[in-house]
Amino acid sequence: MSRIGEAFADGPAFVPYLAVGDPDYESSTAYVEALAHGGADVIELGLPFSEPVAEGPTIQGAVTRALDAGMTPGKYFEFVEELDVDVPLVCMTYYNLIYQFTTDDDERKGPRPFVERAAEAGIEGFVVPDLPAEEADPLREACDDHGLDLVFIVAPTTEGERLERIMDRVSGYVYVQARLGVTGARDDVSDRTDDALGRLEDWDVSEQGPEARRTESNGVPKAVGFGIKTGKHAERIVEGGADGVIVGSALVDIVAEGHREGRPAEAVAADLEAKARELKEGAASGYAQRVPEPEHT
Amino acid sequence: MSRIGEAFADGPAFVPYLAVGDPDYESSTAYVEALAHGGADVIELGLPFSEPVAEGPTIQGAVTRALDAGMTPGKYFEFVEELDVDVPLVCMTYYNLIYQFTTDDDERKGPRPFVERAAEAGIEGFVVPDLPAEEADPLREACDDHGLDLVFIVAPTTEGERLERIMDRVSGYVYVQARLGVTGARDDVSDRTDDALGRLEDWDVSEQGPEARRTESNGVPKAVGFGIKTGKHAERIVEGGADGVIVGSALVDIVAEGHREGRPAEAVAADLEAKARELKEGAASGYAQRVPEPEHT
Amino acid sequence: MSTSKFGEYGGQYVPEALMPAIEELEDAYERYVLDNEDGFMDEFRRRLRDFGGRPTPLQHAEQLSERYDAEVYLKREDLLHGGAHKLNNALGQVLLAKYMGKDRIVAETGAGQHGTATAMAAAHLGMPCEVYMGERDINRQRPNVFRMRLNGAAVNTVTVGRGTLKEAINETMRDWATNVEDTHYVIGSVVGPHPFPVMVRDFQAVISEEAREQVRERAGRPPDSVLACAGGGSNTMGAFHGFVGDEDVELYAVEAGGSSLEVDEEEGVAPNSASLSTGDEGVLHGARTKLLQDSNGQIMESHSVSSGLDYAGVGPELAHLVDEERVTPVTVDDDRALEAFHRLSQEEGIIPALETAHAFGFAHENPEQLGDVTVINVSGRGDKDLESVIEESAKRDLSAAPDMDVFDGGAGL
Amino acid sequence: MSTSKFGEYGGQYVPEALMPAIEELEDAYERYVLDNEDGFMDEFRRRLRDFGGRPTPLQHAEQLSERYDAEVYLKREDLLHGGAHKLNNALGQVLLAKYMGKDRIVAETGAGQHGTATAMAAAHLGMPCEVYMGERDINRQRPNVFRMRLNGAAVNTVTVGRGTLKEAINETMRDWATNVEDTHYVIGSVVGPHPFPVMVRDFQAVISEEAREQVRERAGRPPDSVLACAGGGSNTMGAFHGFVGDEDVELYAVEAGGSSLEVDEEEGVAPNSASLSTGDEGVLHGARTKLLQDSNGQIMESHSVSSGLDYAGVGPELAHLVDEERVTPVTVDDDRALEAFHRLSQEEGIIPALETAHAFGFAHENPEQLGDVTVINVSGRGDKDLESVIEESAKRDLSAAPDMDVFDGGAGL
Ligand SMILES: Cc1ncc(COP(=O)(O)O)c(C=O)c1O
Ligand SMILES: Cc1ncc(COP(=O)(O)O)c(C=O)c1O
Repeated sequence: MSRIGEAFADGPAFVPYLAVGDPDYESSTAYVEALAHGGADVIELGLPFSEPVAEGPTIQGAVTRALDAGMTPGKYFEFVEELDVDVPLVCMTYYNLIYQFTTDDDERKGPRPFVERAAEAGIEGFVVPDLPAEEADPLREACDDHGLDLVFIVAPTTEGERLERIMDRVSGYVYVQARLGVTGARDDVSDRTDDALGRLEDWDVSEQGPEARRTESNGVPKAVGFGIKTGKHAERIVEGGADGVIVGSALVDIVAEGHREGRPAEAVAADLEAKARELKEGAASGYAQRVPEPEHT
Repeated sequence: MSRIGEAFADGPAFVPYLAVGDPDYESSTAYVEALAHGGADVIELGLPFSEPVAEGPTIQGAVTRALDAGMTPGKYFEFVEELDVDVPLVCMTYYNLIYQFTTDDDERKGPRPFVERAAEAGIEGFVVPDLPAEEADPLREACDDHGLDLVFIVAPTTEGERLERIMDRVSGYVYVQARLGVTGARDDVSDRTDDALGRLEDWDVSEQGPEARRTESNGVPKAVGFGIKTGKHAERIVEGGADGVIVGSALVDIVAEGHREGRPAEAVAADLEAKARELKEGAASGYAQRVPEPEHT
Repeated sequence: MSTSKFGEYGGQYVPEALMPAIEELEDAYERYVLDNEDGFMDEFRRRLRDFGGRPTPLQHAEQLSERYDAEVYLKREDLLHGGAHKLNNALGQVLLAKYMGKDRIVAETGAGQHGTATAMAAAHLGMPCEVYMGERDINRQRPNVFRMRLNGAAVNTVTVGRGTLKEAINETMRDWATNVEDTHYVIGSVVGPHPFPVMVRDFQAVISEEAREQVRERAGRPPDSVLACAGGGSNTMGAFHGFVGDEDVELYAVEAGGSSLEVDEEEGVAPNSASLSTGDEGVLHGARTKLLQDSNGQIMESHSVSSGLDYAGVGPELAHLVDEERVTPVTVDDDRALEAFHRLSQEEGIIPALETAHAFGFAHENPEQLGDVTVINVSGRGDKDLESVIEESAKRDLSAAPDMDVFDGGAGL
Repeated sequence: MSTSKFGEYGGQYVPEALMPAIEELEDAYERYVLDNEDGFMDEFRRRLRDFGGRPTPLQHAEQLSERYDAEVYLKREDLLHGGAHKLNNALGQVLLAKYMGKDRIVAETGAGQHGTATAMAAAHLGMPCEVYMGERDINRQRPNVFRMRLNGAAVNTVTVGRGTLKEAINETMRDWATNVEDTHYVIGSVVGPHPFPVMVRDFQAVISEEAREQVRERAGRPPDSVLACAGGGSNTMGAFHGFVGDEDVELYAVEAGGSSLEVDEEEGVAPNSASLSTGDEGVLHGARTKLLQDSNGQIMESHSVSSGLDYAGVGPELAHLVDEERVTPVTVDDDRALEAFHRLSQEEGIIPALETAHAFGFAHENPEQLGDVTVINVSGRGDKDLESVIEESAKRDLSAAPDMDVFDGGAGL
């Protein structure tokens, strides 16, 4: 089992997201480290792409700030290398940046040079919102060759054959999209989260379909994201069956507010750490309340 | 021979034009009388129509001022009745006003009520710029019945059959349009005046064609208009063979300027009289210089 | 000679200086248009097809048909090059001017549609062109002013009077009288001295020729009614001409009711353009016809929210057909026209000219008069009217208008 | 299943939430469009004819033919309802959405032509419609904003980035991802994930189907060349598709050269929209294709004086045809496009869209490449561009522009 898989092993995982370089390189380092201190089990590090089609206004803002401050794939990897955290790191970005990346040694377009460099820098997995299962084989293969996980998103609309196709290829965790739409913190928890978890659960227990990764990992954990804002949300979602919670916009909001108000990075970092703690604890409390499920092999 | 015809009998006639009611009823009376004092042989009295398509900006301005001051066909006839001048008066207006005019006694549309009322008021002839020979028979007949003249315009473009058609119907004088276009004072005399006079002369001497009015009046006099501004112009035109000169815009300019500058009506009237004298004298001097023509019966 | 009169209407009431040109035009009309000399009509039809985009479709209007419980067909003159039926006439006349050896074109315009059509035709045929347009209309129809200029035409502003079509016609006649020898006046509607009314009608008759065939094909029968808005009446005559002989087809000429059918004699203003419905016989711009005039015969200032209908006269043939009770004149006021504009835009996806909207206003108010099958002539598209419509709609409380706030405020709007 | 790739271009690079909708669309495309299930294509063609005004003419351009010593034919898509080729696609997709049981339409727009076409089609077919448009484009193409609103569509301003087409597409994808279950995204060009590129091409292919027949009829032979401007490439693919198999016909895709073909990596700006000529393979908006991007893969801000070409990507099929050397990509810069705009307006009486003007700019600069017979696709009319053209022309010293003073000063102008 990968380090990412292990992060889900004992109790629900808290998976925060931040855009790297938002609002600048140094602050961003402090913020990511604060999340680790606050209890992050896995961290999704966004590599900003100019066309973030899957993101709502909050993360679009983060991406713009990071790009304006000069973030590039090269700097991103340096950032990862310099980070002082001990949790598995997932690179979240759009496919064109992966596809375009070349090094002096390797000028072929395609995902390999990027994956190699990411592995070298210490990245352990990927989430690529504009790369559906249908187009993912080259990246999946490169990841396999370097022992990296490739996380896929399962949307509220994902069903049947499509779900199978994804579950065949996913590793690390399944990113369960709690609602339709784009990223962004909400004040409520979507009803569709329960549906999605239900669907995944059915799928998990079913015996049919290719066994590849799934049997090997004994069921890929399910982390729920899109719209989670508070400890209460996290609690409800984990109580509803999630193996982890992914939180992005609620954290980026703190960064954005700090930036807008010109607050010192340490103060913002402290807020982030506190927020992380709230979310982590919410998840734990949800887990505690969970009706024990029959284990499945 | 009509009074209008007689006005051309001894020497060239000076035929001034003013819009009645410009800029108001009383001033207008003074102005017309001033023209008579200045030597007018015939006076064209414009009855303002809202769509003066044959007029340039100067006379359009006069028409607008007169209409704004409340001039109507009814007031026009009162004006004519009250005028204290001893020259024949020609009503110059557009056909719709003639066509629409009705009286309590006579509510039929068509030219008769208008012609009757005009004759009663002391008008002795008509010029109707938008009534070509082709449409003129009803008016011509009404005029005949009341012993009034109907003047037609001959344009630089009028030739051949058209010229005959006009000469067949014209009485009083032929209005020779000196140039193409609309009314308005000019700084030069059009070359086309001579052409037009030449054409008319040919026609005059020719023996062919219907003899109706022409033989009766022993040749209708030719008065030239459109653009005449100075005594010099009048001189050249009469020297060139015209039996009279028609002057409108150059006189209206004096009225307009007086109105613009708020000068007293008497002062303006004095200027008009002086201008009339200049034009009348120009015409006389042109006649004196004229190579004597062979007379025709 | 072609006859110059329709009953007592029509004729040639113009300054003598123009008469020779009008006789020359009469001759050219008879030879080229009536007798297809030198293949004039063939060339005209070919250019109408290739340059103009004819035939225009006859479209079944689904939402309106349902709403009015009648089969409503739209004759889509809005799809003609330039955006209105006006090109049929402008192209015909500019081509005729070329055949006549003229080398300059003048035209008047109200809505700017005839001006743009003439400017386009003149550019297409390589003829210098000047267009007279009233100042008020210039402000109401700016896009058309730009279009004329871009097509290389000079646009001359007419500032006298209220600055609408009537004054523009006066001014164009003055230009023509000055330059008559080398210039042809491309008059914009079935008005003016003979032969303009018949000639313009003949050029526009292609509308009803096509529509008559198309409606038979589509509905399998003749229509019960044909509706067209009437300003000068060119699109009306174009839409009606082919049906005049079909006695069972009701022909509705929809005039601009403006703000009221009452007349202010004192001010010399008729706040409408309903010369067929409320006008009186008289002589204007070369023809005897029905006019908006005061009791003395002075022409009234007309009014309509649509520049293209804003005229105190109407074509003599149309006046005659009304007297003969072959054509029924009706009116639609500014408010109902604006509502019809919005309704057609939203329900059929066709933004009509404000002129055209009057015809739809009548259909909406009188669905029972349409019969089972009706043809409504979409005389033009509304691109030229966008700003006017927004402004005029904002002044009113119209049921059909979209929320106008978005046009004023909002980011970047 | 229809193939989603053109060589290495194409594919389906979209968020998972959209994939089921895309699969559903693929299925609908195959059944309705390819197999004419339920008579979809018959209804589509009928509506294109009656509502849209098809067929559009192929016009022989007399002045240009003489000038370039070649028979120049113009395919007149500017006469299509709405004023551009865009309706072919918009009507097809909105109708398809109806067949699919969707009850809401979203679309992006650059020049506003696709937005207006979609708004018109949606009104015509009774579908609620929202259109996303960049703030900058809203200011460049105001008349089209008004038109969309009048047709009852909501226009949503996109303020991120430079506020042009790229950002509008991003935002529409976000809306679609949110409302995918009841909403169809009517994409405006041959871009996006499969099946959009093939489907949009098939809807637009009517242009070349007609033109191919028409030019044979008119010229008695196939053309030597076909020219079309390329933004996303829908009018290009529409104009080329029927000719791709005719190997002797040269196909020129004319891109916007903007102010320069040089790129400012530092600023992230490519002052042109020449993705075929200067772009690099990458993934954007659902497809692998040629893009304007920096060395890291960030998409550049493109630039063109014409909003409708102002896009950093291009359709994957077109990219493939360029790699195969079947299509020749060429560029025309802002200045030459503006000059061509004025030239066509003045000499042929057709005011083209600024997009379209690029194709004429190429013909003017390279008459020797046209061969003896050429077809130029007039993708749209320029009514939407009047203000931009006046503004942009005033900044430059253009040989072909009319004197612009009249637009500023002068009575009432
Ligand atoms: C679209 C449109 N329809 C109708 C008219 C009215 O003109 P007519 O009655 O002469 O057809 C105009 C005149 O400009 C117009 O532009
Ligand atoms: C008139 C016109 N032509 C061309 C284009 C370019 O689009 P495409 O290349 O997708 O046809 C546009 C886009 O808005 C347009 O409006």
